[in-house]
Amino acid sequence: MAGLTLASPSAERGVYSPWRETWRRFSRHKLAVVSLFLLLILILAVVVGPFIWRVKINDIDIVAGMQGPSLSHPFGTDDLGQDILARMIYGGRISLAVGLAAMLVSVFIGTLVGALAGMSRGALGHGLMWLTDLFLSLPQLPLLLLLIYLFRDGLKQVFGPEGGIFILIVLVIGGLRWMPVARLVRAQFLSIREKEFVEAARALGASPVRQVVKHILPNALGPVIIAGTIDVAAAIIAESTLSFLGLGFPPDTPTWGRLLYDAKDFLDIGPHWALFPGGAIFIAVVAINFIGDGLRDALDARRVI
Amino acid sequence: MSQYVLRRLMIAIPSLLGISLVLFVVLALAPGDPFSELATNPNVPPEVQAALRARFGLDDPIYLRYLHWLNAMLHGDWGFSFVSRMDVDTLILQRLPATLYVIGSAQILALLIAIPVGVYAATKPYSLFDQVANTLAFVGFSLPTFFTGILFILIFSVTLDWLPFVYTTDIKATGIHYVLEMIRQAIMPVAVLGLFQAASMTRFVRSAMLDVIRLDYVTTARAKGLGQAKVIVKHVMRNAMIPVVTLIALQMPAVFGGAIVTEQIFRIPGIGSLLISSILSNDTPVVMAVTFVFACLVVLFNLIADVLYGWLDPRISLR
Amino acid sequence: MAPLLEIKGLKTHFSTDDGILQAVDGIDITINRGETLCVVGESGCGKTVTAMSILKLIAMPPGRIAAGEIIFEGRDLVPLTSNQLDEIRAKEIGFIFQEPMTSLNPVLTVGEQIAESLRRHENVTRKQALERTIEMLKLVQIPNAEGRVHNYPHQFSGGMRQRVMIAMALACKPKLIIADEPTTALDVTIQAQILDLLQDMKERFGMAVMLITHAMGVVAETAQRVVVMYAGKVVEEADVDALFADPGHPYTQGLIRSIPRIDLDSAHKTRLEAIGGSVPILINPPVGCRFAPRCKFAMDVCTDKEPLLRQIAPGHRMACHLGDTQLGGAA
Amino acid sequence: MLDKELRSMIGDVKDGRMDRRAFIQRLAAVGLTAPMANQILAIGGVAMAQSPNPYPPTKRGGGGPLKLLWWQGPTLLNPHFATGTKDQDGSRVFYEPLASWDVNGHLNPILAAEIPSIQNGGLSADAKSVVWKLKPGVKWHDGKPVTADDLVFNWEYASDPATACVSISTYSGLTVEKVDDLTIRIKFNDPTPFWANAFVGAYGCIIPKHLFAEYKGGKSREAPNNLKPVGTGPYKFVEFKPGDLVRGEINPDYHMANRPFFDSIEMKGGGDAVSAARAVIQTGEYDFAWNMQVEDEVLLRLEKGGKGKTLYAVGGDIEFIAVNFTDPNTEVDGERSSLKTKHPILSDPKVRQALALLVDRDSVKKAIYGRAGRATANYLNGPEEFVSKNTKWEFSVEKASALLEEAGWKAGADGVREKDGKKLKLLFQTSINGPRQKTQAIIKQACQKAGIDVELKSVVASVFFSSDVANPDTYSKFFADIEMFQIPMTQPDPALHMRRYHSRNVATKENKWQGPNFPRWINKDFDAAIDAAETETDPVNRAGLYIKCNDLMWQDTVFIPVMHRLAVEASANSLRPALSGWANQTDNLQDWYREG
Repeated sequence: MAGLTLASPSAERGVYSPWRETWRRFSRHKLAVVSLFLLLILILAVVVGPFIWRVKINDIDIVAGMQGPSLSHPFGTDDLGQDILARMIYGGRISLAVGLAAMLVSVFIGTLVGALAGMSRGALGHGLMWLTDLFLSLPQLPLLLLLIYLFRDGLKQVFGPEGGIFILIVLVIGGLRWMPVARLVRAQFLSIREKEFVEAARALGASPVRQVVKHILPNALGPVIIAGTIDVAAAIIAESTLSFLGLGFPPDTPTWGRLLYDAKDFLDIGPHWALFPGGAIFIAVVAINFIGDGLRDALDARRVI
Repeated sequence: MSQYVLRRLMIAIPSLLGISLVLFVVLALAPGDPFSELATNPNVPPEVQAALRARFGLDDPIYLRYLHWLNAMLHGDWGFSFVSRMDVDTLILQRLPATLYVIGSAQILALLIAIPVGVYAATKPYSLFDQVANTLAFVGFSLPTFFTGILFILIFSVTLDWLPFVYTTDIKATGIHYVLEMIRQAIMPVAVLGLFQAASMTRFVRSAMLDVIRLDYVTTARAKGLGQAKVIVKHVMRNAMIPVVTLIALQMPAVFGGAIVTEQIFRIPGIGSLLISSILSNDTPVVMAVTFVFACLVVLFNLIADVLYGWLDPRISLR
Repeated sequence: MAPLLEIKGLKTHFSTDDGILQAVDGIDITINRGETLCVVGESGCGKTVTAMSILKLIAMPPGRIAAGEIIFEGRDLVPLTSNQLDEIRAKEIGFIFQEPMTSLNPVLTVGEQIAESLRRHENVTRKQALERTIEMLKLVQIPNAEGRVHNYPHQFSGGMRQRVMIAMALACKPKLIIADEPTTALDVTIQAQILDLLQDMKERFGMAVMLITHAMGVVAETAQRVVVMYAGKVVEEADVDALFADPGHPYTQGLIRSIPRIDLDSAHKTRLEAIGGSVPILINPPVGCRFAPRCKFAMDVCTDKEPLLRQIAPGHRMACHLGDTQLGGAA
Repeated sequence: MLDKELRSMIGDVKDGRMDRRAFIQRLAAVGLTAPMANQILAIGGVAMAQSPNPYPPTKRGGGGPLKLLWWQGPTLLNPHFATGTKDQDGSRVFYEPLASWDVNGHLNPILAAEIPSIQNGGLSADAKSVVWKLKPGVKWHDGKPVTADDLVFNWEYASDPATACVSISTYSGLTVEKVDDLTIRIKFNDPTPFWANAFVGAYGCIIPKHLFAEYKGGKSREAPNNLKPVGTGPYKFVEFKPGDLVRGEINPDYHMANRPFFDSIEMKGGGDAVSAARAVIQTGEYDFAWNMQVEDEVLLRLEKGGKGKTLYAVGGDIEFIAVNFTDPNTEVDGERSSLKTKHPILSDPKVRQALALLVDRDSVKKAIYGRAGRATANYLNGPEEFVSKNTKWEFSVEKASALLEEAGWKAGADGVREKDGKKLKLLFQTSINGPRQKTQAIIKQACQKAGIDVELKSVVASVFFSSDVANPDTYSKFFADIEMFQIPMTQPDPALHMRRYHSRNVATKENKWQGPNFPRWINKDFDAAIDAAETETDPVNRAGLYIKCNDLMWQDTVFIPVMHRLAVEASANSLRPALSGWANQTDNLQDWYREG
């Protein structure tokens, strides 16, 4: 858009901070706004829920097993008669937390390694890429078995049974998904590093760190955000696949992934048991991805909307 | 170019050695025992389990077992599986066809869906088609494969009874009937896996296309009156596909790794189910062989991806 | 005889979030066969949009041709579909873009990018197309054309690439060449060579050239007739000599005065003259003459009635109330 | 029951005054099972009834393909190396034993001409030697004749420690001599009341000497025929893919008339139990599915509109909760759960009884095992004659809470009981499997109601049952307060099953936690009863001794039995599989047929 003209009659815009500009462009993306709203509702429901819906998560009542949604059990009951809504609320906190935390871990490590590899010209770059290849070929499961076996007791003492496992799962899922992000960031850095405006910054005496933070990283953010949002979905599903294989959280922690896993055999008897957690995962993932889309468009200055 | 490839291969050898060492240590340290089923069987005295562990060298120090494995590997002897006492390479070769057939065709299906949908969605950004394609892509990768797998079985096998859901490698028929039966039994696993992979691929193709479509040389091409289709295919895709091709090359090893969950649900005797059963029964030689081959493929396809990038984009000279 | 290209009342608007941007708001331009017309004006005055609208190269949406006709050899191009327009693109009307660095496809050889329009518009075999391409490259003075035809764009300098663009535009011997600021991205010495080349090509093929520029020096050197544009409208149109000798519109006068002069010794000491302010945003353009806010001779009438193009001398028209006798306005 | 009365009955049967069926009914009334009763008759001089399984088909073959689903596919085909029942099932398709147990506990002769008994001189009165006679004219799949040398070779092959066979204990403590080409004599080192073990059942399958001779001992793994079996079974080997597929085709000159019924057999591996049940009961794609560890509710639902049904066979498998008598949380010279410590909470019998009262067996049966489980208070649930009638179980939170109050555990502020500063908190571990996780949930809730805080832990099966010394999560290390899993009974005899908990077998660091007595329970009376039963030849006393052992366990609440589990299989409606609670699923494969 053209700059200001003294006499130009269009409204006086005033200086606006980049973040208000980002929000203005972000709000252009209708679906992203709706998704942000949806995600907030989900988070709110999961955090505030237990204070409203007082039912305990493991009240076993065999007679009331496998009942569809009813007034007393809005989401129905599972085969042991436990209330699915209460379990969804309790498990939701963990699933969302695992999803987001694992994504942050993988994006943070990935960006760090990618930036270092991208900026370095010599051995460090090769070394980091070797490390990426190594992690890419590490099989997730035995590593998980090993890590659980090595760290579970230590973490349990410090953070309590559930906290310990939570950190372990987040580190493992996050710690094994950063490689694609690292490779993406490195590719971006290799191309942006050559661009004129970075050379200009260098010419102005900007230190490598400043170049990265101020100039290169904001331009490399687009694909990283996309990879990040895909990672949230992958993390929530990875947690459920861990339950599929029986690893991960202790059996009585009803994360969405475990609910789905327990319900998969009863799909034809009580579809409600699988559909609610499946639906919750779907909504969370779709919301996060649309937000990712919106963010990428908002932050990518070149894209005229 | 070949000089570059040679140099990269030379680097690959030490890196693979390093990776194999780390892999071996991880597997050796992981808890568990291939003879666990003997434990609760009163008929078998505990000494037998201990004798078996000793005979297969499970109690030796780790570095010794690694050196032993390495020099056996160099002689082409991949060791034998503790569980089935069968040579590991025959075991893997036995399962390779099923994996390549099912997982390979799923990957191809994913590409056949992702590229046209991604390209078309990019040519009409924010149109109805674009929104629908985007939402379906989200649906695709937000539902875990074990959920969609079982849903498919319930619909197509149980209620409609169109498709068998147990994958068998020995089909009595021959000729065309054999091919038909092979296709019929692979439809569901390929669909489940293919749609999941197509979903994330579509988003990637679409964003790669969007980056290219608004560049100047695309306007030049249109100014030459070449027609929308030719402009898109010859000029836009030719550039946009470079990052996509590299991504495909990087995903190739996953084809070998198989899909643990899909193979479990549809009983496909692929590398994935072999890997998971070996891991859960701590059959180290098999797990080591599979993961090492996987590591070699990762390094190899990294090289292929870089070479492809250099070959497709003339600006990059492979020094 | 009828003009080669006649643009009547062209309006090209862009829908943006803040409203409709009327980049081109009623343009009348005509080009005769074999004539070199220069369209001049500050950046943002809509000259590139006008050029792009002729061949519908603007992205639609968000852009669209709201009104007007573009008559080329008696045929109106506006209602044509993109496919129909393809018959004219490059065959009848060639286009040379401003930014040689980014206007060539990086992954295709230079030869291929020229040959493909030849193959598209003339039924020539691959071999003939290649020969014609090498011939064109020689024509635009690219050394060792036979060898370099297989090179990629990144192996050429800026000037060389612009020569390739020219070869590409002329390949099918179009009747009209639209050159959108062909030399802006190049340094001065190369600029002169490119303009000479264009001139030679024009004489050789007898084609018309619509040269878009913001440099008055380029106008003086190449144009036969000049159209001055400001804020989406044509403010003055005249033969080049008449324009430089007796510029009518205050904006044209300002442009001419801002040319650095080395031939006048008085120029050494004085500061270069510039026109204050900048081009207005065309979301909701001001009523009346759009140059009024920056015009020294602005009168009241200028801000309430829009001046229309009127003949002030044979072949010399201008849109300004200044000296408009009907108004009887004061000086 | 008085020995005298029993002996007179045996006499009546022998003289034909009382028929066999009446004798078995009388004994069953007194608690003696059919298999044991038969052996009594055999020892008592009466030949085992040779009633073969019902088999109406009148000609061999023509039954089309038999398609089986083993969701854990066989991984090797040498019976002597079989690490799990799945491997035995795979081998049994091609190899055969001398005899196998059938559905109602009779010894069903297969390669043997007849079942040894006192009458036909096969059995010695002092139960120290047995003579087996081979059926004449039996040939291996490659045409070579089966001789006594093969039997002797199998004994040498299995008992040689270098071969590291799984069947080593079946052939230890005895010697096998060749009497003539078709007869062998087994000499037991000491009297063995349960003589029908060597050459019988899954562990008794015989491999051909002429193919395995040079691979005895250290080189046993290299034998090519490990993967290409040549046996005497009803089907000949066609193809084997470990963990995925075993294929066989009809053996045209099989040694039993009119058998086998099917032309080919396919055993497909992989997947999970529920989808195997679906493939047999709902879509009918397969004829038989093995080991249906699936919630009964799911099976009931599948059977409604299905093409198949579930079959149950009563054995002796017991799913139980074991109590740790030592303290898993304090380390004494490098060993947790060491004998030198006493469990701070569970060493008080009242607490253990309270815990037993909190196991809601009805809910577990209704929600999970259904028809595949029977609530029981006994650790020993089979064979019949060894099942004690003097134990009972009860589920009552009130009684449990009262007991805990008596034991000094007062209810704390947060609902969890405490005693002199210590919270009543238990770590409950088990292996990873759907039904077990649900059982844990049911028990945890009941405990919460009674003020006990239970933390659940589930361990990957290969880790839980591993004997890897460095691994802390094995059941034998028992680094938890209570643990739950199942111990199968592979023989219709309690000796092996009960011997484990003798105090000399306690799992300690010295024996690398190999000792099978993982609850670390020491009871002198129990030890005495076990030692006596080892050599007791009189079946009635022997039964009484084992019942006493079971009752001692119940009184001391060493185990809280949860479910006496039956073997569950899924079968097509038209298939007639010959199953037995005392044998693996394919032990009587030759008698399978299809009807209608």
